[in-house]
Amino acid sequence: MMKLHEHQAKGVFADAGIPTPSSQLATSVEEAVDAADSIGYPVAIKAQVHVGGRGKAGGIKLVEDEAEARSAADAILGMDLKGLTVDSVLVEEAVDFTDELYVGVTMDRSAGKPVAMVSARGGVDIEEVAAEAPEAIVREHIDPAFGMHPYQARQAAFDAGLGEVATDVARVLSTLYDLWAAKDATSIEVNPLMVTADNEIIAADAVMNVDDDALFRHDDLEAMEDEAADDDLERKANQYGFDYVRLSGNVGIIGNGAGLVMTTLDIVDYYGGAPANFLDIGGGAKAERVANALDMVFSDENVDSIVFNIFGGITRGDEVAKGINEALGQFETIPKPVTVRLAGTNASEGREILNTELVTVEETLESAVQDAVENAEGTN
Amino acid sequence: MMKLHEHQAKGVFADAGIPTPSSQLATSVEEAVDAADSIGYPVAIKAQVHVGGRGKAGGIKLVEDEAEARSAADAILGMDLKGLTVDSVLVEEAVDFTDELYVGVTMDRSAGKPVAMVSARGGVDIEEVAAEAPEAIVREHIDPAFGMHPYQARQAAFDAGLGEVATDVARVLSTLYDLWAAKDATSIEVNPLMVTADNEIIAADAVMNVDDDALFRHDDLEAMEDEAADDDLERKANQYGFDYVRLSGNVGIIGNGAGLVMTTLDIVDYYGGAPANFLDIGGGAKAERVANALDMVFSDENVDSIVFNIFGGITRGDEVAKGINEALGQFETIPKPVTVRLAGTNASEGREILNTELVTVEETLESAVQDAVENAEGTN
Amino acid sequence: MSVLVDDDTRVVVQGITGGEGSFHAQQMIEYGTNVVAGAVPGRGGETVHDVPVYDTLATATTEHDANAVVVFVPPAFAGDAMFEALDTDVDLVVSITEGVPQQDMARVYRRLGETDTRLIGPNCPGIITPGQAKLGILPGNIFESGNVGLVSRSGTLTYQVVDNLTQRGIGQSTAIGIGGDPIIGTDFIDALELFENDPATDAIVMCGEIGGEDEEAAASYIDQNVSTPVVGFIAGRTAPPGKRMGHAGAIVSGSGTGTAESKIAALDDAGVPVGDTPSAVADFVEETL
Amino acid sequence: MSVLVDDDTRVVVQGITGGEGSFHAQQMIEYGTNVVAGAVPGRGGETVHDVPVYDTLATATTEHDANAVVVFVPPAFAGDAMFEALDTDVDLVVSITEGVPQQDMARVYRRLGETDTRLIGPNCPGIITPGQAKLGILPGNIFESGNVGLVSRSGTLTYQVVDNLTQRGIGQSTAIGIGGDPIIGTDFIDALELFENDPATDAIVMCGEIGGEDEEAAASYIDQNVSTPVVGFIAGRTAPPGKRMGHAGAIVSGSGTGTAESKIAALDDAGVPVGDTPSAVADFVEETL
Repeated sequence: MMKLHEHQAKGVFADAGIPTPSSQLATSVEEAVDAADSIGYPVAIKAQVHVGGRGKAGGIKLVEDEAEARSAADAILGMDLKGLTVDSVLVEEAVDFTDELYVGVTMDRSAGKPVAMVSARGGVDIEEVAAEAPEAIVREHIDPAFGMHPYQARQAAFDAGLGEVATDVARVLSTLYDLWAAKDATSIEVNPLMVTADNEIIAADAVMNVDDDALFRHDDLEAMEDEAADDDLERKANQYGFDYVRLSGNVGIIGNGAGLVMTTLDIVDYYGGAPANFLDIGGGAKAERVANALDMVFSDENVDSIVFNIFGGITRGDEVAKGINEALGQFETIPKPVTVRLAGTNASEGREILNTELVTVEETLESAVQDAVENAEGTN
Repeated sequence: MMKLHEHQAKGVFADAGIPTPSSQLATSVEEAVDAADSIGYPVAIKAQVHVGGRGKAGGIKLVEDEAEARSAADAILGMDLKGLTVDSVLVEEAVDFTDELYVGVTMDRSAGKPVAMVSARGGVDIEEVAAEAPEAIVREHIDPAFGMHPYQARQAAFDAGLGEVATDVARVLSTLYDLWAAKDATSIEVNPLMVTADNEIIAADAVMNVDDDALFRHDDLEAMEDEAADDDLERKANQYGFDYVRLSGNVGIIGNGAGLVMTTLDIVDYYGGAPANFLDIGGGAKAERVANALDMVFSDENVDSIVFNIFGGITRGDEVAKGINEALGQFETIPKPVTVRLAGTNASEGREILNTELVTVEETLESAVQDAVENAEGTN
Repeated sequence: MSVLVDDDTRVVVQGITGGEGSFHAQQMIEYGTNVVAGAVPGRGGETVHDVPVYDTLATATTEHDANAVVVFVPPAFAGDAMFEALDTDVDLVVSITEGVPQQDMARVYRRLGETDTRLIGPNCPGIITPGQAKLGILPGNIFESGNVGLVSRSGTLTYQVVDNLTQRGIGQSTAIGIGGDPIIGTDFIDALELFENDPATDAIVMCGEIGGEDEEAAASYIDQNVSTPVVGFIAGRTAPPGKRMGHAGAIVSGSGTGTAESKIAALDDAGVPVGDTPSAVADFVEETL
Repeated sequence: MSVLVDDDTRVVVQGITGGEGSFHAQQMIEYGTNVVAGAVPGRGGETVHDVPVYDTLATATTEHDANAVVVFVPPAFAGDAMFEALDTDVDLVVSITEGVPQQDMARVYRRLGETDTRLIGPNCPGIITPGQAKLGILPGNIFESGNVGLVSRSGTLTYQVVDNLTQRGIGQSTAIGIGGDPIIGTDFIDALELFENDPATDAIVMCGEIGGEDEEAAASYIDQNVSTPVVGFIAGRTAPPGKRMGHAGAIVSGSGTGTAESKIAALDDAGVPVGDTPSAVADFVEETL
């Protein structure tokens, strides 16, 4: 799931005709101050990182003059927000509002169809509203065969009690749905959608997440992706074509198949270890992919030991073993201890081939994980 | 139903990526010869009028050199083709072909859904093929909820026996369907779709008819409409917002409601007369609309008498009568005899009001038609 | 007895604040139709002819336990309005609007097939059960309660035929204007089936016109399934091929399908007498009864 | 006995000329699956592994009276391929393809609900009835015929669990990989119902993972409707919220739905023992039988 930054999503929304505040992206304090001066005070200075609750974490500041703008930009740029460094801020016109609404579209996976949502209680985390007062969110399921009918958008807005602004909000919701469908979004939302004293509406924030599997037909969005990636290793995984998630532990995990890799993580935890990552190299086990995967995990400073867990299905275990030997042979020294567990077709043949000078070989998933956990503990 | 000219439809198809021969539109012999020279011989010179069977009627000529181009353009420009004057010709690269195919999309009204059609027997009137060898046309119904799936286009092309060019033809058919849906077409076709010796395909003709009722959302097509209208009176009817069809007789007919006007035509015929037109002024009977309708029919040189048949439903007959009096009062002299028949709500009150110095009043549809038919005969 | 609508029909008018909607809502009310509510976005809380208006059709139908909707909205929005009406699960939707884009209607028709709702129209005058209820724009005063069921693709032609019947003292059980568009919700066969099963209908008048093949299909249906006597009329005998005669659906194709000859021949084959004029239709009905 | 596939299943492979399609068609044939034809546009008339190839799926299924289709086409074309397969009216479609865009799948799922066809997948390893037929990419050699039904959202995890079972001499009636995507054709409940009604299945293993609420729904279904003993496994206990763990469907939402805790608790409440490791799952199955 590719997340667009706020400023990217706002660009997409504005192009589709949704009103947004004037804003400029800035990557330095000077740029931010210049932007604030040209927009006119008060402005909001907003960290562009993919972190929920930016505001509470100090990533959004409202400033009244140049001096405040300078100090806010200085504080936010370079700030660490939940592990991510802030490289850019959006400097944005501060909007006077009387109400904050929520509008969004997402996939309801249990229904197998999209759902549009409207709430008069925007401006706070909508999932909190959903938990506390589910009736405050109006949901309208959309038939993917026909798309969202205009009446559905109106019905959602009127049912949410939006009265005078209902038809304008309905128009925004229709546009959001059209974007959702046209851009292969997985979720899209405006929170808050601000209502001004004279009943103008304006999108004060913008969220848009796009289906990775559909990026092939959206060159424009794919071009935003590099910019949007937040983590060096995740960017690298993208290049290698791995499914990769960084975690906080020190046991590196490589395996084939999402369910099996997740299970390996869980078993690391079960034996008292802490997984450093999820890395699925997918089907097959060509030497190059094995080498790339090891390269990634070796280069993660947090990793102290690695468990390499392959269940050879159609792929034969002896071929996997050759791939591992070849891949590890490319390293002059093995920087971190690697425990390999090979199972499935021709697994015993594979285990015999594996170069035990480079890796430790274990027969079962459980023993391999235990070995890797012990290795990781030993380094501390 | 708005018909695009061949050159207009080809422009739309070419913009969508369908290969078309190089061509230029010409409205004078000199332009046509220049176009032919620049395209290079042989070229086809094709009358741009909305008449089926242009070729057979002499509206299409293949020419080998400048002299032939000049004489062909001279012959075709200004030519009368089934009652329509040829104002422009399309000068087009002549394509060497080995096969002529047919591809099209239309609405199957009895199924309530579009149908895509492919035939290996293009280049002739497809309706003749349908009559003689219906199995030579492959039909694939499209679900309007999902649009045409790519597999359906391929299936139609393979089932039509197109072999090596099937996937290319399928691509053209998919594009035609997308155009059909995006442009609110009622029917769209390429006949012939030529296949060259090296299996290139190229659209040698182009037909596209658009739903009048959907023109409001297609400014680009609406702009082509004036250019495409063939008949002065039909253009005028468009301006006035009347449903109007010109016919070949001399009894002008004005009425309210399509079924009733058609019936009036039929009864004119039943009593030995010949209808000059179909003109439905629609609901209500405001003086201005009545005057416009009379103006149209008076200005038709073929009309010798007029029957004005109104069934007042919700509209009251006395109001209709006032409208007719007012409208006719605007003329200094009534140029052609008008017979009025008023029925329905307050019809008798209406009949009393009608100014019998201007019009003849009849009580029944049959007697009104008989009077008008007699008037028309009297003038001959 | 009657078909589809009667004194118990509870009607919501979509677009009741518009010119057409307001005028005809009043006419319907005056005729005695039970118009329980109107629906117009942004006009919720108002009243029109003492009828309460709601912002959404769902609220209007739910609040008033309505079972029928009449659609009076401009053609560009009529497709949406019909989807909205279908999604309320009322029994009957009558769409008066003329000029609905054909492809919008194809999508509505696709959805219609998945629901239990009956749609009449679009581009139709509506339905009337004389003395009980009318949903649409038919002029109530020309109708008389009686035993002839009438189904027609045309509006004013229907009035003409009804006028001819009423003037001879022949009343109508129910009259249904199914509409002049190429794609419509209720077709001749649906209406014939309803009248065939209605004990109060002793004869049926079917007014067809050029275009399509619905009359031919109806003729074959009558031949197989209808015991009630049917009298026919076909408008457009003099229409040239390739020209749309007012109604979007009234067009003889270049290949000669949809002609009046074909339809009249089919009805003849099914034993249905076809009048040359509306008064000839009334003659046949008179003979039949 | 078995569910869905057996010796009589007649399979067409869509995309049989591609790398994956060709390789796995061969594997299926070697396993004994009755692969009757392939379908690839433009490759009609060829043969692959002695199996005839057709340009269209409709021709392939009709010519060979096939009742199942396996989809091996690239993700960009898989939605179209599934629509094509659904429109042939075969009984079973198994879609192996990983990476089908979610919105394509939502449309397929909408259409699926109108048909009588069962879809397994996409993004799944397929289905196997050991000793009879396999449709998909599961490694046949690790399976043994037996009396345990297995349903799983994951591929290699399934192999791991099956391996643990087989090594203890516990065979399988049928194993169904339902796939790791958010929208899939056959879900846990469908599979549980099939196994519950299969006399040859004496115990069921259900391997779930984080994301969505299908496991919770399945737990409640088991509680109400399943008398066959069920053993559970849930992958992803250590997955952080908001991160997709490989499978498009394996994601815990920011609001905390889709967690392993919730799923394990639901299964516990339904009396389903949940193993901490795959071998613990095999322990529970062994105790059950």
